[in-house]
Amino acid sequence: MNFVLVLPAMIAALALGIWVAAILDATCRSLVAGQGRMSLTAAAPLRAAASYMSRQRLTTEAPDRMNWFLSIASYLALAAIGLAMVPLGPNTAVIGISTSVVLWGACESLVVVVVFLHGWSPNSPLALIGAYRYVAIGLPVMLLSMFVLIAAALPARSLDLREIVTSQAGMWNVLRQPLGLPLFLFLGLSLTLRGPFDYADSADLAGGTSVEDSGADRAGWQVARLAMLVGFSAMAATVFLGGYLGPVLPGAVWLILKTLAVMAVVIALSHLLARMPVARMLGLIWKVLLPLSFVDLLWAGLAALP
Amino acid sequence: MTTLIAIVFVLGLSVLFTAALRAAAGADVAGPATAPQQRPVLGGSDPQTHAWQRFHVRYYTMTLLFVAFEMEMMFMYPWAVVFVEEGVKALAEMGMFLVILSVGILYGWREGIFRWE
Amino acid sequence: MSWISRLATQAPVPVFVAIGDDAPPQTARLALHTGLTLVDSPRAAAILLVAGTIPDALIPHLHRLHDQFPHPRASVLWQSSQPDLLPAAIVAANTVDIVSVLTETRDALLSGAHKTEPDILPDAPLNEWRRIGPHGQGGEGMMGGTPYGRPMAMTADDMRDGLKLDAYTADFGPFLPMFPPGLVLTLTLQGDVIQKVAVVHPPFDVDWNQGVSLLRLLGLPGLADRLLRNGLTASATQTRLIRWSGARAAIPPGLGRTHDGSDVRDRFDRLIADPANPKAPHIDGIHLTDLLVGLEWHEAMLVLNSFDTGALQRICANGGDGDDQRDTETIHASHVGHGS
Amino acid sequence: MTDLAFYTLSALAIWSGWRVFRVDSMIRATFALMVSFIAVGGIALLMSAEFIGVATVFMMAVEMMVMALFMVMFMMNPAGLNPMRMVHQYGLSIGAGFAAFVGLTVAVLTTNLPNNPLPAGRDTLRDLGIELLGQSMLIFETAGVTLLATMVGAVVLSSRGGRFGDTNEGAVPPGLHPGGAPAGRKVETGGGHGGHGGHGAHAGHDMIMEDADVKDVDTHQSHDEAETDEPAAANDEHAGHTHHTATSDPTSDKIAPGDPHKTHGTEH
Repeated sequence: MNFVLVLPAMIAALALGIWVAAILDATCRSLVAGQGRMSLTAAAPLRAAASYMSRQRLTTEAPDRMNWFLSIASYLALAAIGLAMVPLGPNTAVIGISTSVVLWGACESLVVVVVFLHGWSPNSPLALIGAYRYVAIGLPVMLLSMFVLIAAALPARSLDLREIVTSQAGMWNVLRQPLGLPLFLFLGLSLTLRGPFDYADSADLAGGTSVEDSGADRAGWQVARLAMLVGFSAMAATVFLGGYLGPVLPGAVWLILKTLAVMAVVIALSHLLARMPVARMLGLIWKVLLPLSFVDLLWAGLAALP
Repeated sequence: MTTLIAIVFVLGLSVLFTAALRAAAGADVAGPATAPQQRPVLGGSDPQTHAWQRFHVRYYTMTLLFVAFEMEMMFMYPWAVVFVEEGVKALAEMGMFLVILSVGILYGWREGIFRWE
Repeated sequence: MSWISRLATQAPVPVFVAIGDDAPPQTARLALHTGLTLVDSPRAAAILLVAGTIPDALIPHLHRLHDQFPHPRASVLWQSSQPDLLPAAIVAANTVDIVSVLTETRDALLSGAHKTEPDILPDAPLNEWRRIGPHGQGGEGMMGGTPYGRPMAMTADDMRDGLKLDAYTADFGPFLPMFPPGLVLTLTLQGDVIQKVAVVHPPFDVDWNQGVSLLRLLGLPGLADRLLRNGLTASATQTRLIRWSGARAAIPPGLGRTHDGSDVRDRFDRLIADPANPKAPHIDGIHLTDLLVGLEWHEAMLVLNSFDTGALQRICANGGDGDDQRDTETIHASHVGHGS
Repeated sequence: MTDLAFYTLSALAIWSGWRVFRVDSMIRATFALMVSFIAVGGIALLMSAEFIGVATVFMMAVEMMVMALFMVMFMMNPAGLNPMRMVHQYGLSIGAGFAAFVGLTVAVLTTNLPNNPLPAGRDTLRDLGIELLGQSMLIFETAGVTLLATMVGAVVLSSRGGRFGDTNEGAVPPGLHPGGAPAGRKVETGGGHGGHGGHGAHAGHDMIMEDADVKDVDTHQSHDEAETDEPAAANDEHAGHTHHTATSDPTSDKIAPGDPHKTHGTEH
């Protein structure tokens, strides 16, 4: 389809996704908190953003102003690029590249860079600790995602997300490679700085890399985090839940439904799972999760053999 | 080519959006931060030195192992494309490759590099 | 009043709470109010709520905290006996509904009816740096001088892996959300590992729900709110949710062990299972350095928040003055073995 | 259009490469280099090398991240708070730069560059895969072994806590029988550590030296301590268990801050 038509649709979907993600997040938190149904209105995320925007944007004493700005803008851009690679139908994606799985990997690694830069730029101790700690977890978690994405590419015989979706016509990858989606969800938690993998913006650092953000910067960073959640959920829905495939309803509707389902799971996990100290998590990733991703690849390989 | 255009376009939009947020925010309270406002957040205390420092990374050995491992994973992408065609041969070959590299991880594990040193 | 401000008046009020001595007992429960958002950083807040009395020693800290808020900002003193603590603050008695005071203040701020509070401290850097040095940044050479008002950190020994990199020494607290209220520590960090600890100000003896703060530190703010709401009665759902969250497994075993063998995990278990009767850990003769030195930041915060404020006060008293050099050295050595 | 994209990306690559040497902050320098590589990856995309182009971005983002960690860790004034020059030895570097430029230009201009455009729709990635599993299989597996050697080397050089304890506390393997002499190879005394030839009794001491070889700083410091520590070590029957660390040994305080050994170990 036409690039000029798909791009505005994608941007609209991203904006809508951010808004839904904010509402889901607040709902999930109040459910976990046992608050029952909060009087959540549709305008709540907008109001929260306006509340940030109504205040002054502060800087610190000798900040790296350029990287402070670029880290926020690039985080949002990486989320949008991830979403742009998701096929909306056969041969319809804003970014239609034959190696989209590798491009998504490049986005993951750049996320580590921008989160690091976001913590580095303010020249503030708590933000700096958050930045370094995130790198320790963000890097090895990427290995998990590389393994599960390569496993998903095996039956498709291609690194193209469009082919990966087509290869799931018979059976979705979530059933064919049952370890893949859970491992990929860990990556999602890490990319979006949420819950058990929130080593950058955590409560023990009073907000970590975003501790110095105020006003527009804080609004921008939170929007980018939610945008990344949308991009990641769409990616997970495409790789493991068959993307736009589905009976009766049009493909785009199926894709949106599946994206929302993945998003809800990620948000629920982030409120229900505890975060361990970083050293413990580092050991867990290398000693438990990485061998599991080996198993996933082997499983997928044996299943894909004719 | 279209990929590049799309990426540049999305990047440009994101930069514009972030810049627009900054331009729109705090319209009622414009003005640069004063010296007391600029102090880093430490809950009311004031540090003596800058936070930027020769930061003691506690996991640097892990990053070296990671870079080597990640380099190897790059070979797996083309391998994945021809896996089904080549069948058992591809499985055996990559299995061998991965086993060799797992030795590296096991060695690192034994030497305790996945700890916070 | 722009449309952004109009929209912002409908959002929950972002409040940063500075907890003082004798803070009203309802302070902790403000987190449950849907009309408020208790934020972690003054950068995210519009209103500084000072609950209780701030001792004289901490008033400079409160002034520095006050000045870190972005404009438009206001401060509210709640049940305070010091009406001149902050020059432009609104004073609220304990009897009034504090939430409505906060909401009205925020609305007045946004509409311009209440003027934003000016800085208390003079607009001058820590050290004068402008037009000093070869580049006018106040520094000299590679590491010398005070570029942009502060010197740079210098190298020092490290206890874990012996690499001599920069040691960052600073006071932390007393108004940090992850610190027990009132506690000010001078910490020397290498990376995120604590090398040295000295107590500047002990915590206040306020009612402080450590179970809630531990859950927050473990990344479970929703469950923390649930625990806060249920108070001392542990419901079955709550216990089940906390068990499934893996909070217990997330705490490293043996962390923050006292002489009677109780570690953070044990104390957490007791706080969750039977919040009404927390058993006091045996803390005689244990120093804060014993507990914190050699720990990574997150672990150290878990240890600090696993004690009730009374116990922590006594630990701070233990580690106050009788902390001679030899003593710390041996402790360092034992922690090196434990930590690596 | 493609030409325009090519020149823009090339200009970006060159400009950001130049910025690497002009900025004060190690972080900015590192990530300016990353931008340069990303631009090169974009050029590869223009040439239909979709895998190589994207993989370049992927790898370089990760590698520059790791490089940034090390740059900040070991460089003085890592954030460039005091402006400084990234370039040293101007004459030599200008000469080297000029020679490299001339050499590469000559090489490019004189080479008979191949001119066989890729047929449209050709799956280069598949070709690469077939090549890896076919003719280049041995090279591929050798790469695996080489990377293993890299990993082991990196761990040996930088890891401190090993199986047998801390490196700078003289990690020695346990004895073959309880309380016996350490198992494993006995190190010849003397060699590079002048002045230690005659002290055969200090077997444990020499084991320390072996491990200390791993790190420059340890070599120098243990060396110094060994000189000052001689009588104590001689009286100590458990020489193998003495703690010759820079942090716990009180004698290390005797080394003045300006000691060349120390600065040598920490500043680079």
